[in-house]
Amino acid sequence: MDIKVNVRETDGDCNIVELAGEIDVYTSPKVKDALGELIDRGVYNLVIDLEKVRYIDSTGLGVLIGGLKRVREHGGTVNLVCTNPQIKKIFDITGLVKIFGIYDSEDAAMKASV
Amino acid sequence: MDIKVNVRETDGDCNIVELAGEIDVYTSPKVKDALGELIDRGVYNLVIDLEKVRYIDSTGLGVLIGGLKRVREHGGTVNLVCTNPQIKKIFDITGLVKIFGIYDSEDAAMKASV
Amino acid sequence: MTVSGTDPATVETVELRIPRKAEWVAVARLAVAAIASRMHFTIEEIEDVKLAVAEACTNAIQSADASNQIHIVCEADHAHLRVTVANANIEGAPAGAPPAPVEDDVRVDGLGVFLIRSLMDDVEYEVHPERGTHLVMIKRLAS
Amino acid sequence: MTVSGTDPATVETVELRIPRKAEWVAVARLAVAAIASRMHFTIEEIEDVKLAVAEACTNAIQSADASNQIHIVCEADHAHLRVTVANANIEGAPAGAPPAPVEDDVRVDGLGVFLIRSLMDDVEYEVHPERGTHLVMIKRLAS
Ligand SMILES: Nc1ncnc2c1ncn2[C@@H]1O[C@H](COP(=O)(O)OP(=O)(O)O)[C@@H](O)[C@H]1O
Ligand SMILES: Nc1ncnc2c1ncn2[C@@H]1O[C@H](COP(=O)(O)OP(=O)(O)O)[C@@H](O)[C@H]1O
Repeated sequence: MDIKVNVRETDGDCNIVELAGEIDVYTSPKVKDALGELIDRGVYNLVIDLEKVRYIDSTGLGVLIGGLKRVREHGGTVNLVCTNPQIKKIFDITGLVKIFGIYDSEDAAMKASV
Repeated sequence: MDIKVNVRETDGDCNIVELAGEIDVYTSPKVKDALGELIDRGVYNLVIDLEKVRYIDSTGLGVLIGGLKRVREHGGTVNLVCTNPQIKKIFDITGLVKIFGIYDSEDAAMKASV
Repeated sequence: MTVSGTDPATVETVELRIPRKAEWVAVARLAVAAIASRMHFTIEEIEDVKLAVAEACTNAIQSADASNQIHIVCEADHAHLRVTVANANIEGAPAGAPPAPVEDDVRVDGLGVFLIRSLMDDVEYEVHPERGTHLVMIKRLAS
Repeated sequence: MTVSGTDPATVETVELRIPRKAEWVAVARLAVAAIASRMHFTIEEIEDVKLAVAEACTNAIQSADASNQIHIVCEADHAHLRVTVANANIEGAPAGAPPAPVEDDVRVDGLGVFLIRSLMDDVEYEVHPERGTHLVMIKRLAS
Protein backbone atom coordinates (compact mmCIF):
# COMPACT_ATOMS: atom_id res chain seq x y z
CA MET A 1 0.00 0.00 0.00
CA ASP A 2 3.06 2.25 -0.05
CA ILE A 3 5.61 3.23 -2.64
CA LYS A 4 9.38 2.96 -2.47
CA VAL A 5 11.48 5.19 -4.70
CA ASN A 6 15.07 4.28 -5.48
CA VAL A 7 17.15 6.51 -7.78
CA ARG A 8 20.30 5.17 -9.43
CA GLU A 9 22.78 7.03 -11.60
CA THR A 10 24.14 5.26 -14.65
CA ASP A 11 27.25 5.51 -16.80
CA GLY A 12 25.28 7.44 -19.40
CA ASP A 13 23.54 10.72 -18.63
CA CYS A 14 20.25 9.16 -17.61
CA ASN A 15 19.02 8.23 -14.15
CA ILE A 16 17.01 5.17 -13.31
CA VAL A 17 14.07 5.71 -11.00
CA GLU A 18 12.99 2.37 -9.61
CA LEU A 19 9.51 2.38 -8.11
CA ALA A 20 8.18 -0.45 -5.95
CA GLY A 21 4.68 -0.79 -4.55
CA GLU A 22 1.43 0.95 -5.38
CA ILE A 23 1.07 4.37 -7.00
CA ASP A 24 -2.26 5.88 -6.05
CA VAL A 25 -3.83 9.10 -4.82
CA TYR A 26 -2.03 8.66 -1.49
CA THR A 27 1.45 7.69 -2.68
CA SER A 28 1.79 9.56 -5.98
CA PRO A 29 2.90 12.85 -4.33
CA LYS A 30 6.00 10.97 -3.15
CA VAL A 31 6.77 9.93 -6.73
CA LYS A 32 6.10 13.45 -7.94
CA ASP A 33 8.54 14.87 -5.39
CA ALA A 34 11.25 12.38 -6.35
CA LEU A 35 10.91 13.18 -10.06
CA GLY A 36 10.76 16.91 -9.35
CA GLU A 37 13.96 16.78 -7.33
CA LEU A 38 15.82 15.04 -10.16
CA ILE A 39 14.56 17.46 -12.78
CA ASP A 40 15.44 20.44 -10.55
CA ARG A 41 18.97 19.03 -10.42
CA GLY A 42 19.12 19.04 -14.22
CA VAL A 43 18.51 15.35 -14.87
CA TYR A 44 16.36 15.35 -18.01
CA ASN A 45 16.75 11.77 -19.22
CA LEU A 46 14.77 9.46 -16.99
CA VAL A 47 14.23 5.72 -17.09
CA ILE A 48 11.35 4.88 -14.76
CA ASP A 49 11.34 1.20 -13.83
CA LEU A 50 7.80 0.04 -13.03
CA GLU A 51 8.66 -3.67 -12.78
CA LYS A 52 7.97 -3.74 -9.04
CA VAL A 53 4.86 -1.59 -9.28
CA ARG A 54 1.76 -3.68 -8.71
CA TYR A 55 -0.79 -0.93 -9.15
CA ILE A 56 -1.06 2.50 -10.75
CA ASP A 57 -4.08 4.81 -11.00
CA SER A 58 -4.84 8.04 -12.84
CA THR A 59 -3.00 10.16 -10.26
CA GLY A 60 0.11 8.06 -10.86
CA LEU A 61 -0.30 8.44 -14.62
CA GLY A 62 -0.70 12.19 -14.05
CA VAL A 63 2.63 12.33 -12.21
CA LEU A 64 4.41 10.47 -15.02
CA ILE A 65 2.85 12.78 -17.61
CA GLY A 66 3.85 15.79 -15.51
CA GLY A 67 7.44 14.56 -15.40
CA LEU A 68 7.47 14.00 -19.14
CA LYS A 69 6.18 17.51 -19.82
CA ARG A 70 8.89 19.03 -17.64
CA VAL A 71 11.84 17.10 -19.14
CA ARG A 72 10.61 17.72 -22.68
CA GLU A 73 11.04 21.45 -22.11
CA HIS A 74 14.75 20.62 -21.84
CA GLY A 75 14.82 18.15 -24.72
CA GLY A 76 14.73 15.25 -22.26
CA THR A 77 12.99 11.86 -22.33
CA VAL A 78 11.03 9.56 -20.04
CA ASN A 79 11.27 5.88 -20.90
CA LEU A 80 9.40 3.30 -18.87
CA VAL A 81 10.24 -0.30 -18.02
CA CYS A 82 7.05 -2.31 -17.71
CA THR A 83 6.03 -5.89 -18.49
CA ASN A 84 3.10 -6.32 -16.06
CA PRO A 85 0.14 -6.94 -18.39
CA GLN A 86 -2.41 -5.17 -16.17
CA ILE A 87 -0.29 -2.03 -15.98
CA LYS A 88 0.54 -2.11 -19.69
CA LYS A 89 -3.19 -2.38 -20.30
CA ILE A 90 -3.74 0.94 -18.46
CA PHE A 91 -1.17 2.63 -20.71
CA ASP A 92 -2.87 1.06 -23.72
CA ILE A 93 -6.41 2.07 -22.79
CA THR A 94 -5.42 5.65 -22.07
CA GLY A 95 -3.31 5.98 -25.22
CA LEU A 96 -0.24 6.80 -23.13
CA VAL A 97 1.71 4.08 -24.94
CA LYS A 98 1.97 6.64 -27.70
CA ILE A 99 3.65 9.30 -25.61
CA PHE A 100 5.95 7.19 -23.42
CA GLY A 101 8.55 4.74 -24.58
CA ILE A 102 7.67 1.46 -22.85
CA TYR A 103 10.36 -1.24 -22.73
CA ASP A 104 10.80 -4.75 -21.37
CA SER A 105 14.09 -4.11 -19.56
CA GLU A 106 16.17 -1.33 -18.08
CA ASP A 107 18.82 -1.96 -20.74
CA ALA A 108 16.38 -1.46 -23.57
CA ALA A 109 14.94 1.66 -21.92
CA MET A 110 18.43 3.08 -21.36
CA LYS A 111 19.47 2.47 -24.96
CA ALA A 112 16.35 4.36 -26.06
CA SER A 113 17.31 7.28 -23.79
CA VAL A 114 20.59 7.98 -25.55
CA MET B 1 -9.80 -17.19 -0.39
CA ASP B 2 -10.39 -20.80 -1.31
CA ILE B 3 -8.81 -24.10 -0.38
CA LYS B 4 -7.35 -26.77 -2.64
CA VAL B 5 -7.09 -30.33 -1.37
CA ASN B 6 -4.71 -32.79 -2.99
CA VAL B 7 -4.43 -36.35 -1.64
CA ARG B 8 -1.37 -38.49 -2.45
CA GLU B 9 -0.72 -42.10 -1.53
CA THR B 10 2.78 -43.04 -0.43
CA ASP B 11 4.87 -46.20 -0.35
CA GLY B 12 4.10 -46.62 3.35
CA ASP B 13 0.57 -46.94 4.67
CA CYS B 14 0.04 -43.22 5.19
CA ASN B 15 -1.57 -40.70 2.87
CA ILE B 16 -0.42 -37.16 2.35
CA VAL B 17 -3.14 -34.52 2.31
CA GLU B 18 -1.74 -31.37 0.79
CA LEU B 19 -3.80 -28.26 1.51
CA ALA B 20 -3.29 -24.96 -0.32
CA GLY B 21 -5.04 -21.69 0.38
CA GLU B 22 -7.06 -20.45 3.33
CA ILE B 23 -8.90 -22.63 5.85
CA ASP B 24 -11.74 -20.67 7.37
CA VAL B 25 -15.42 -20.95 8.25
CA TYR B 26 -16.26 -21.05 4.52
CA THR B 27 -13.65 -23.50 3.28
CA SER B 28 -13.14 -25.86 6.24
CA PRO B 29 -16.16 -28.07 5.36
CA LYS B 30 -14.27 -29.00 2.18
CA VAL B 31 -11.25 -30.08 4.24
CA LYS B 32 -13.50 -31.96 6.64
CA ASP B 33 -15.11 -33.86 3.75
CA ALA B 34 -11.74 -34.78 2.27
CA LEU B 35 -10.44 -36.12 5.59
CA GLY B 36 -13.73 -37.91 6.28
CA GLU B 37 -13.59 -39.67 2.92
CA LEU B 38 -10.06 -40.95 3.57
CA ILE B 39 -10.92 -42.18 7.07
CA ASP B 40 -14.08 -43.88 5.77
CA ARG B 41 -11.83 -45.71 3.31
CA GLY B 42 -9.72 -47.02 6.21
CA VAL B 43 -6.77 -44.63 5.90
CA TYR B 44 -5.81 -43.92 9.51
CA ASN B 45 -2.29 -42.53 9.14
CA LEU B 46 -2.46 -39.02 7.77
CA VAL B 47 0.23 -36.50 6.98
CA ILE B 48 -1.42 -33.11 6.47
CA ASP B 49 0.86 -30.71 4.63
CA LEU B 50 0.05 -27.11 5.56
CA GLU B 51 3.04 -25.56 3.77
CA LYS B 52 0.81 -23.87 1.19
CA VAL B 53 -1.79 -22.80 3.74
CA ARG B 54 -1.62 -19.07 4.32
CA TYR B 55 -4.37 -18.83 6.91
CA ILE B 56 -6.20 -21.07 9.37
CA ASP B 57 -8.88 -20.18 11.90
CA SER B 58 -10.62 -22.02 14.75
CA THR B 59 -12.97 -23.85 12.38
CA GLY B 60 -9.93 -25.19 10.51
CA LEU B 61 -8.32 -26.26 13.79
CA GLY B 62 -11.63 -27.92 14.72
CA VAL B 63 -11.56 -29.96 11.51
CA LEU B 64 -7.98 -31.13 12.17
CA ILE B 65 -8.87 -32.05 15.75
CA GLY B 66 -11.95 -33.89 14.50
CA GLY B 67 -9.80 -35.89 12.08
CA LEU B 68 -7.31 -36.72 14.82
CA LYS B 69 -10.10 -37.95 17.13
CA ARG B 70 -11.47 -40.23 14.42
CA VAL B 71 -8.14 -41.82 13.39
CA ARG B 72 -7.11 -42.32 17.03
CA GLU B 73 -10.12 -44.62 17.50
CA HIS B 74 -8.30 -46.88 15.02
CA GLY B 75 -4.82 -46.39 16.46
CA GLY B 76 -3.99 -43.92 13.70
CA THR B 77 -2.01 -40.67 13.65
CA VAL B 78 -2.20 -37.17 12.22
CA ASN B 79 1.14 -35.49 11.62
CA LEU B 80 1.34 -31.97 10.26
CA VAL B 81 3.90 -30.30 8.03
CA CYS B 82 4.14 -26.62 8.91
CA THR B 83 6.92 -24.04 8.98
CA ASN B 84 4.87 -20.82 8.54
CA PRO B 85 5.57 -18.91 11.77
CA GLN B 86 2.11 -17.31 11.96
CA ILE B 87 0.37 -20.67 11.64
CA LYS B 88 2.76 -22.38 14.06
CA LYS B 89 1.96 -19.58 16.48
CA ILE B 90 -1.75 -20.50 16.36
CA PHE B 91 -0.90 -24.11 17.22
CA ASP B 92 1.32 -22.82 20.04
CA ILE B 93 -1.20 -20.41 21.54
CA THR B 94 -3.95 -23.02 21.54
CA GLY B 95 -1.73 -25.77 22.98
CA LEU B 96 -2.41 -27.94 19.91
CA VAL B 97 1.34 -28.40 19.42
CA LYS B 98 1.00 -30.93 22.22
CA ILE B 99 -1.58 -33.09 20.50
CA PHE B 100 -0.36 -32.95 16.88
CA GLY B 101 3.06 -33.88 15.64
CA ILE B 102 4.29 -30.80 13.74
CA TYR B 103 7.22 -31.28 11.36
CA ASP B 104 9.30 -29.18 8.99
CA SER B 105 9.00 -31.52 5.99
CA GLU B 106 6.81 -34.25 4.55
CA ASP B 107 9.68 -36.71 4.99
CA ALA B 108 9.99 -35.99 8.69
CA ALA B 109 6.21 -36.20 9.15
CA MET B 110 6.06 -39.50 7.24
CA LYS B 111 8.84 -41.03 9.30
CA ALA B 112 6.91 -40.08 12.43
CA SER B 113 3.80 -41.78 11.03
CA VAL B 114 5.38 -45.23 10.84
CA MET C 1 -33.19 2.52 -4.41
CA THR C 2 -33.87 0.02 -7.16
CA VAL C 3 -31.10 -2.39 -7.93
CA SER C 4 -31.04 -2.00 -11.68
CA GLY C 5 -28.71 -4.50 -13.24
CA THR C 6 -28.70 -6.92 -10.34
CA ASP C 7 -31.28 -9.53 -9.37
CA PRO C 8 -33.02 -8.30 -6.17
CA ALA C 9 -33.97 -11.85 -5.20
CA THR C 10 -30.41 -13.08 -4.88
CA VAL C 11 -28.40 -9.92 -4.40
CA GLU C 12 -25.96 -9.78 -1.48
CA THR C 13 -24.82 -6.42 -0.21
CA VAL C 14 -21.47 -5.38 1.26
CA GLU C 15 -21.24 -1.81 2.50
CA LEU C 16 -18.12 0.15 3.30
CA ARG C 17 -17.57 3.64 4.67
CA ILE C 18 -14.09 5.15 4.70
CA PRO C 19 -12.85 8.58 5.71
CA ARG C 20 -12.76 10.89 2.67
CA LYS C 21 -8.96 10.93 2.63
CA ALA C 22 -6.37 9.63 0.20
CA GLU C 23 -4.78 7.22 2.66
CA TRP C 24 -7.97 5.14 3.02
CA VAL C 25 -8.61 4.55 -0.69
CA ALA C 26 -6.37 1.47 -0.59
CA VAL C 27 -8.70 -0.09 1.98
CA ALA C 28 -11.68 0.35 -0.35
CA ARG C 29 -9.65 -1.04 -3.24
CA LEU C 30 -8.64 -4.16 -1.33
CA ALA C 31 -12.12 -4.77 0.09
CA VAL C 32 -13.66 -4.53 -3.37
CA ALA C 33 -10.96 -6.81 -4.77
CA ALA C 34 -11.87 -9.36 -2.10
CA ILE C 35 -15.54 -9.15 -3.07
CA ALA C 36 -14.75 -9.58 -6.78
CA SER C 37 -12.46 -12.48 -5.93
CA ARG C 38 -15.21 -14.15 -3.87
CA MET C 39 -17.48 -13.80 -6.91
CA HIS C 40 -14.87 -15.60 -9.05
CA PHE C 41 -14.08 -12.78 -11.40
CA THR C 42 -10.80 -13.38 -13.25
CA ILE C 43 -7.62 -11.76 -11.97
CA GLU C 44 -7.77 -9.23 -14.80
CA GLU C 45 -11.40 -8.37 -14.03
CA ILE C 46 -10.58 -8.01 -10.33
CA GLU C 47 -7.87 -5.50 -11.22
CA ASP C 48 -10.35 -3.63 -13.43
CA VAL C 49 -12.92 -3.31 -10.63
CA LYS C 50 -10.22 -2.34 -8.13
CA LEU C 51 -8.95 0.49 -10.32
CA ALA C 52 -12.45 1.71 -11.24
CA VAL C 53 -13.52 1.90 -7.58
CA ALA C 54 -10.28 3.62 -6.62
CA GLU C 55 -10.80 6.21 -9.37
CA ALA C 56 -14.33 6.85 -8.12
CA CYS C 57 -12.96 7.35 -4.57
CA THR C 58 -10.26 9.67 -5.88
CA ASN C 59 -12.93 11.75 -7.63
CA ALA C 60 -15.00 11.84 -4.47
CA ILE C 61 -11.95 13.10 -2.54
CA GLN C 62 -11.04 15.70 -5.13
CA SER C 63 -14.56 17.05 -5.62
CA ALA C 64 -15.44 20.39 -3.99
CA ASP C 65 -17.58 18.91 -1.26
CA ALA C 66 -17.39 19.06 2.49
CA SER C 67 -18.53 15.53 3.28
CA ASN C 68 -16.22 13.53 5.51
CA GLN C 69 -16.83 9.98 4.31
CA ILE C 70 -17.01 7.94 1.15
CA HIS C 71 -19.83 5.42 1.07
CA ILE C 72 -19.29 2.36 -1.11
CA VAL C 73 -22.10 -0.11 -1.68
CA CYS C 74 -21.34 -3.38 -3.47
CA GLU C 75 -24.27 -5.47 -4.64
CA ALA C 76 -23.41 -8.92 -5.91
CA ASP C 77 -25.60 -11.46 -7.60
CA HIS C 78 -24.79 -14.52 -9.72
CA ALA C 79 -24.08 -12.39 -12.79
CA HIS C 80 -23.03 -8.87 -11.76
CA LEU C 81 -21.17 -6.74 -9.31
CA ARG C 82 -22.73 -3.30 -8.93
CA VAL C 83 -20.73 -0.71 -7.01
CA THR C 84 -22.07 2.68 -5.93
CA VAL C 85 -19.60 5.29 -4.72
CA ALA C 86 -20.92 8.43 -3.04
CA ASN C 87 -19.83 11.14 -0.67
CA ALA C 88 -21.46 10.87 2.75
CA ASN C 89 -21.32 12.27 6.22
CA ILE C 90 -21.05 10.63 9.58
CA GLU C 91 -24.33 11.71 11.09
CA GLY C 92 -23.86 14.41 13.68
CA ALA C 93 -20.17 14.78 12.91
CA PRO C 94 -18.99 18.21 11.82
CA ALA C 95 -18.32 18.38 8.09
CA GLY C 96 -14.65 18.12 7.37
CA ALA C 97 -12.68 20.97 5.88
CA PRO C 98 -13.05 21.13 2.11
CA PRO C 99 -10.28 19.16 0.45
CA ALA C 100 -7.03 20.88 -0.37
CA PRO C 101 -7.00 22.18 -3.95
CA VAL C 102 -5.64 19.58 -6.33
CA GLU C 103 -2.04 20.59 -6.74
CA ASP C 104 -1.11 18.37 -9.65
CA ASP C 105 0.52 20.65 -12.16
CA VAL C 106 -0.68 18.24 -14.79
CA ARG C 107 -4.31 17.52 -14.07
CA VAL C 108 -5.36 15.10 -16.76
CA ASP C 109 -9.01 15.93 -16.56
CA GLY C 110 -11.30 13.08 -17.23
CA LEU C 111 -8.65 10.36 -17.08
CA GLY C 112 -10.28 8.89 -13.96
CA VAL C 113 -13.77 8.80 -15.42
CA PHE C 114 -12.37 7.63 -18.75
CA LEU C 115 -10.71 4.67 -17.00
CA ILE C 116 -13.90 3.84 -15.09
CA ARG C 117 -15.88 3.83 -18.34
CA SER C 118 -13.25 1.67 -20.06
CA LEU C 119 -12.91 -0.88 -17.27
CA MET C 120 -16.53 -1.36 -16.25
CA ASP C 121 -19.43 -2.62 -18.35
CA ASP C 122 -21.95 0.02 -17.32
CA VAL C 123 -21.42 3.39 -15.66
CA GLU C 124 -23.99 5.95 -14.56
CA TYR C 125 -23.90 9.17 -12.62
CA GLU C 126 -26.91 9.64 -10.41
CA VAL C 127 -26.96 13.30 -9.42
CA HIS C 128 -29.01 13.88 -6.28
CA PRO C 129 -29.40 17.58 -5.45
CA GLU C 130 -29.57 16.73 -1.75
CA ARG C 131 -27.24 13.79 -1.46
CA GLY C 132 -24.55 14.65 -4.01
CA THR C 133 -23.26 12.58 -6.89
CA HIS C 134 -23.54 8.82 -6.87
CA LEU C 135 -21.33 6.99 -9.30
CA VAL C 136 -22.84 3.61 -10.15
CA MET C 137 -20.82 1.04 -12.06
CA ILE C 138 -21.48 -2.54 -13.05
CA LYS C 139 -19.11 -5.35 -13.98
CA ARG C 140 -20.66 -8.45 -15.49
CA LEU C 141 -19.43 -11.97 -14.78
CA ALA C 142 -18.69 -13.93 -17.95
CA SER C 143 -21.22 -16.78 -17.96
CA MET D 1 -21.04 5.43 21.80
CA THR D 2 -17.89 6.49 23.62
CA VAL D 3 -14.67 5.48 21.99
CA SER D 4 -12.93 4.01 25.00
CA GLY D 5 -9.35 3.19 24.22
CA THR D 6 -9.07 5.46 21.19
CA ASP D 7 -8.56 9.20 21.04
CA PRO D 8 -11.84 10.80 19.87
CA ALA D 9 -10.01 13.86 18.55
CA THR D 10 -7.98 11.96 15.99
CA VAL D 11 -9.92 8.76 15.48
CA GLU D 12 -10.75 7.72 11.92
CA THR D 13 -13.59 5.32 11.32
CA VAL D 14 -14.00 2.63 8.68
CA GLU D 15 -17.31 0.77 8.68
CA LEU D 16 -18.12 -2.47 6.95
CA ARG D 17 -21.31 -4.48 6.64
CA ILE D 18 -21.25 -7.98 5.19
CA PRO D 19 -23.98 -10.58 4.78
CA ARG D 20 -24.03 -12.89 7.80
CA LYS D 21 -22.69 -15.82 5.78
CA ALA D 22 -19.48 -17.80 5.88
CA GLU D 23 -18.42 -16.86 2.34
CA TRP D 24 -18.16 -13.15 3.18
CA VAL D 25 -15.91 -13.44 6.23
CA ALA D 26 -12.83 -13.36 4.00
CA VAL D 27 -13.88 -9.90 2.77
CA ALA D 28 -14.00 -8.59 6.36
CA ARG D 29 -10.65 -10.22 7.08
CA LEU D 30 -8.95 -8.62 4.08
CA ALA D 31 -10.50 -5.19 4.69
CA VAL D 32 -9.34 -5.21 8.32
CA ALA D 33 -5.90 -6.40 7.23
CA ALA D 34 -5.73 -3.42 4.85
CA ILE D 35 -6.67 -1.05 7.68
CA ALA D 36 -4.05 -2.53 10.01
CA SER D 37 -1.49 -2.35 7.22
CA ARG D 38 -2.32 1.33 6.59
CA MET D 39 -1.73 1.93 10.33
CA HIS D 40 1.73 0.33 10.01
CA PHE D 41 1.13 -2.61 12.28
CA THR D 42 3.78 -5.32 11.75
CA ILE D 43 2.98 -8.28 9.52
CA GLU D 44 2.54 -10.48 12.59
CA GLU D 45 0.17 -7.99 14.22
CA ILE D 46 -1.82 -7.68 10.99
CA GLU D 47 -2.28 -11.45 10.97
CA ASP D 48 -3.39 -11.32 14.63
CA VAL D 49 -6.06 -8.69 13.94
CA LYS D 50 -7.19 -10.55 10.81
CA LEU D 51 -7.71 -13.80 12.70
CA ALA D 52 -9.38 -12.12 15.69
CA VAL D 53 -11.89 -10.30 13.48
CA ALA D 54 -12.57 -13.47 11.48
CA GLU D 55 -13.23 -15.39 14.71
CA ALA D 56 -15.65 -12.69 15.85
CA CYS D 57 -17.47 -12.94 12.49
CA THR D 58 -17.56 -16.72 12.76
CA ASN D 59 -19.15 -16.42 16.21
CA ALA D 60 -21.66 -13.94 14.90
CA ILE D 61 -22.59 -16.37 12.13
CA GLN D 62 -22.84 -19.36 14.44
CA SER D 63 -24.86 -17.61 17.14
CA ALA D 64 -28.59 -18.35 17.36
CA ASP D 65 -29.72 -15.06 15.94
CA ALA D 66 -31.82 -14.14 12.98
CA SER D 67 -29.96 -11.00 11.89
CA ASN D 68 -28.82 -10.93 8.29
CA GLN D 69 -25.69 -8.79 8.47
CA ILE D 70 -22.48 -8.44 10.41
CA HIS D 71 -21.53 -4.89 11.22
CA ILE D 72 -17.82 -4.20 11.71
CA VAL D 73 -16.62 -0.81 12.92
CA CYS D 74 -12.90 -0.07 12.90
CA GLU D 75 -11.71 2.99 14.78
CA ALA D 76 -8.09 3.93 14.24
CA ASP D 77 -6.01 6.54 16.00
CA HIS D 78 -2.26 7.04 16.26
CA ALA D 79 -1.95 4.35 18.92
CA HIS D 80 -4.81 1.84 18.63
CA LEU D 81 -7.10 -0.06 16.34
CA ARG D 82 -10.48 -0.71 17.95
CA VAL D 83 -12.77 -3.15 16.16
CA THR D 84 -16.41 -3.74 17.07
CA VAL D 85 -18.20 -6.75 15.59
CA ALA D 86 -21.95 -7.04 15.94
CA ASN D 87 -24.91 -8.69 14.34
CA ALA D 88 -27.15 -6.26 12.49
CA ASN D 89 -30.06 -6.10 10.11
CA ILE D 90 -30.56 -4.33 6.85
CA GLU D 91 -33.38 -2.02 7.79
CA GLY D 92 -36.64 -3.13 6.33
CA ALA D 93 -35.20 -6.39 5.03
CA PRO D 94 -36.79 -9.60 6.28
CA ALA D 95 -34.67 -11.35 8.89
CA GLY D 96 -32.76 -14.22 7.38
CA ALA D 97 -33.43 -17.81 8.36
CA PRO D 98 -31.62 -18.75 11.57
CA PRO D 99 -28.24 -20.23 10.76
CA ALA D 100 -27.92 -23.94 10.20
CA PRO D 101 -26.94 -25.78 13.38
CA VAL D 102 -23.19 -26.06 13.68
CA GLU D 103 -22.44 -29.48 12.33
CA ASP D 104 -18.83 -29.80 13.39
CA ASP D 105 -18.62 -33.13 15.15
CA VAL D 106 -15.79 -31.65 17.14
CA ARG D 107 -16.91 -28.24 18.30
CA VAL D 108 -13.99 -26.87 20.27
CA ASP D 109 -16.05 -24.50 22.32
CA GLY D 110 -14.31 -21.35 23.25
CA LEU D 111 -11.39 -21.73 20.84
CA GLY D 112 -12.57 -18.72 18.84
CA VAL D 113 -12.95 -16.45 21.85
CA PHE D 114 -9.74 -17.86 23.33
CA LEU D 115 -7.86 -16.89 20.16
CA ILE D 116 -9.40 -13.41 20.16
CA ARG D 117 -8.32 -12.89 23.77
CA SER D 118 -4.81 -14.16 23.01
CA LEU D 119 -4.29 -12.12 19.85
CA MET D 120 -5.76 -8.76 20.88
CA ASP D 121 -4.69 -6.49 23.74
CA ASP D 122 -8.16 -5.78 25.11
CA VAL D 123 -11.42 -7.61 24.55
CA GLU D 124 -14.89 -6.80 25.86
CA TYR D 125 -18.36 -8.14 25.27
CA GLU D 126 -20.98 -5.45 25.36
CA VAL D 127 -24.33 -7.22 25.71
CA HIS D 128 -27.21 -5.07 24.56
CA PRO D 129 -30.61 -6.66 25.26
CA GLU D 130 -32.04 -4.93 22.20
CA ARG D 131 -29.14 -4.88 19.82
CA GLY D 132 -27.43 -8.17 20.59
CA THR D 133 -23.84 -8.84 21.51
CA HIS D 134 -21.09 -6.45 20.49
CA LEU D 135 -17.59 -7.81 20.64
CA VAL D 136 -15.10 -4.98 21.08
CA MET D 137 -11.39 -5.61 20.68
CA ILE D 138 -8.36 -3.37 20.73
CA LYS D 139 -4.88 -3.83 19.30
CA ARG D 140 -2.25 -1.33 20.38
CA LEU D 141 0.48 -0.04 18.09
CA ALA D 142 3.94 -0.43 19.55
CA SER D 143 5.21 3.11 20.07
N1 LIG E 1 -18.34 10.88 -6.59
C1 LIG E 1 -18.17 12.18 -6.96
N2 LIG E 1 -18.62 13.15 -6.14
C2 LIG E 1 -18.49 14.43 -6.49
N3 LIG E 1 -17.89 14.86 -7.62
C3 LIG E 1 -17.41 13.94 -8.46
C4 LIG E 1 -17.52 12.56 -8.18
N4 LIG E 1 -16.96 11.89 -9.21
C5 LIG E 1 -16.51 12.82 -10.06
N5 LIG E 1 -16.76 14.07 -9.62
C6 LIG E 1 -16.42 15.34 -10.28
O1 LIG E 1 -16.13 15.12 -11.63
C7 LIG E 1 -14.91 15.76 -11.99
C8 LIG E 1 -14.26 15.04 -13.14
O2 LIG E 1 -13.74 13.82 -12.69
P1 LIG E 1 -12.70 13.06 -13.61
O3 LIG E 1 -13.20 13.23 -15.01
O4 LIG E 1 -12.51 11.70 -13.11
O5 LIG E 1 -11.36 13.92 -13.44
P2 LIG E 1 -9.92 13.35 -13.03
O6 LIG E 1 -9.61 12.13 -13.81
O7 LIG E 1 -9.03 14.45 -13.40
O8 LIG E 1 -9.99 13.05 -11.57
C9 LIG E 1 -14.08 15.72 -10.73
O9 LIG E 1 -13.13 16.74 -10.68
C10 LIG E 1 -15.14 15.91 -9.67
O10 LIG E 1 -15.33 17.26 -9.37
N1 LIG F 1 -20.92 -11.52 18.07
C1 LIG F 1 -21.65 -12.50 18.66
N2 LIG F 1 -22.98 -12.47 18.55
C2 LIG F 1 -23.73 -13.43 19.13
N3 LIG F 1 -23.22 -14.47 19.84
C3 LIG F 1 -21.91 -14.55 19.97
C4 LIG F 1 -21.05 -13.59 19.39
N4 LIG F 1 -19.77 -13.94 19.69
C5 LIG F 1 -19.86 -15.06 20.42
N5 LIG F 1 -21.13 -15.47 20.59
C6 LIG F 1 -21.62 -16.65 21.30
O1 LIG F 1 -20.60 -17.15 22.13
C7 LIG F 1 -20.47 -18.56 21.94
C8 LIG F 1 -19.07 -19.00 22.27
O2 LIG F 1 -18.19 -18.53 21.26
P1 LIG F 1 -16.74 -19.17 21.20
O3 LIG F 1 -16.31 -19.30 22.62
O4 LIG F 1 -15.92 -18.38 20.29
O5 LIG F 1 -16.99 -20.61 20.59
P2 LIG F 1 -16.27 -21.25 19.31
O6 LIG F 1 -14.83 -21.01 19.39
O7 LIG F 1 -16.60 -22.70 19.45
O8 LIG F 1 -16.89 -20.58 18.11
C9 LIG F 1 -20.82 -18.77 20.50
O9 LIG F 1 -21.27 -20.08 20.25
C10 LIG F 1 -21.93 -17.75 20.29
O10 LIG F 1 -23.19 -18.32 20.59
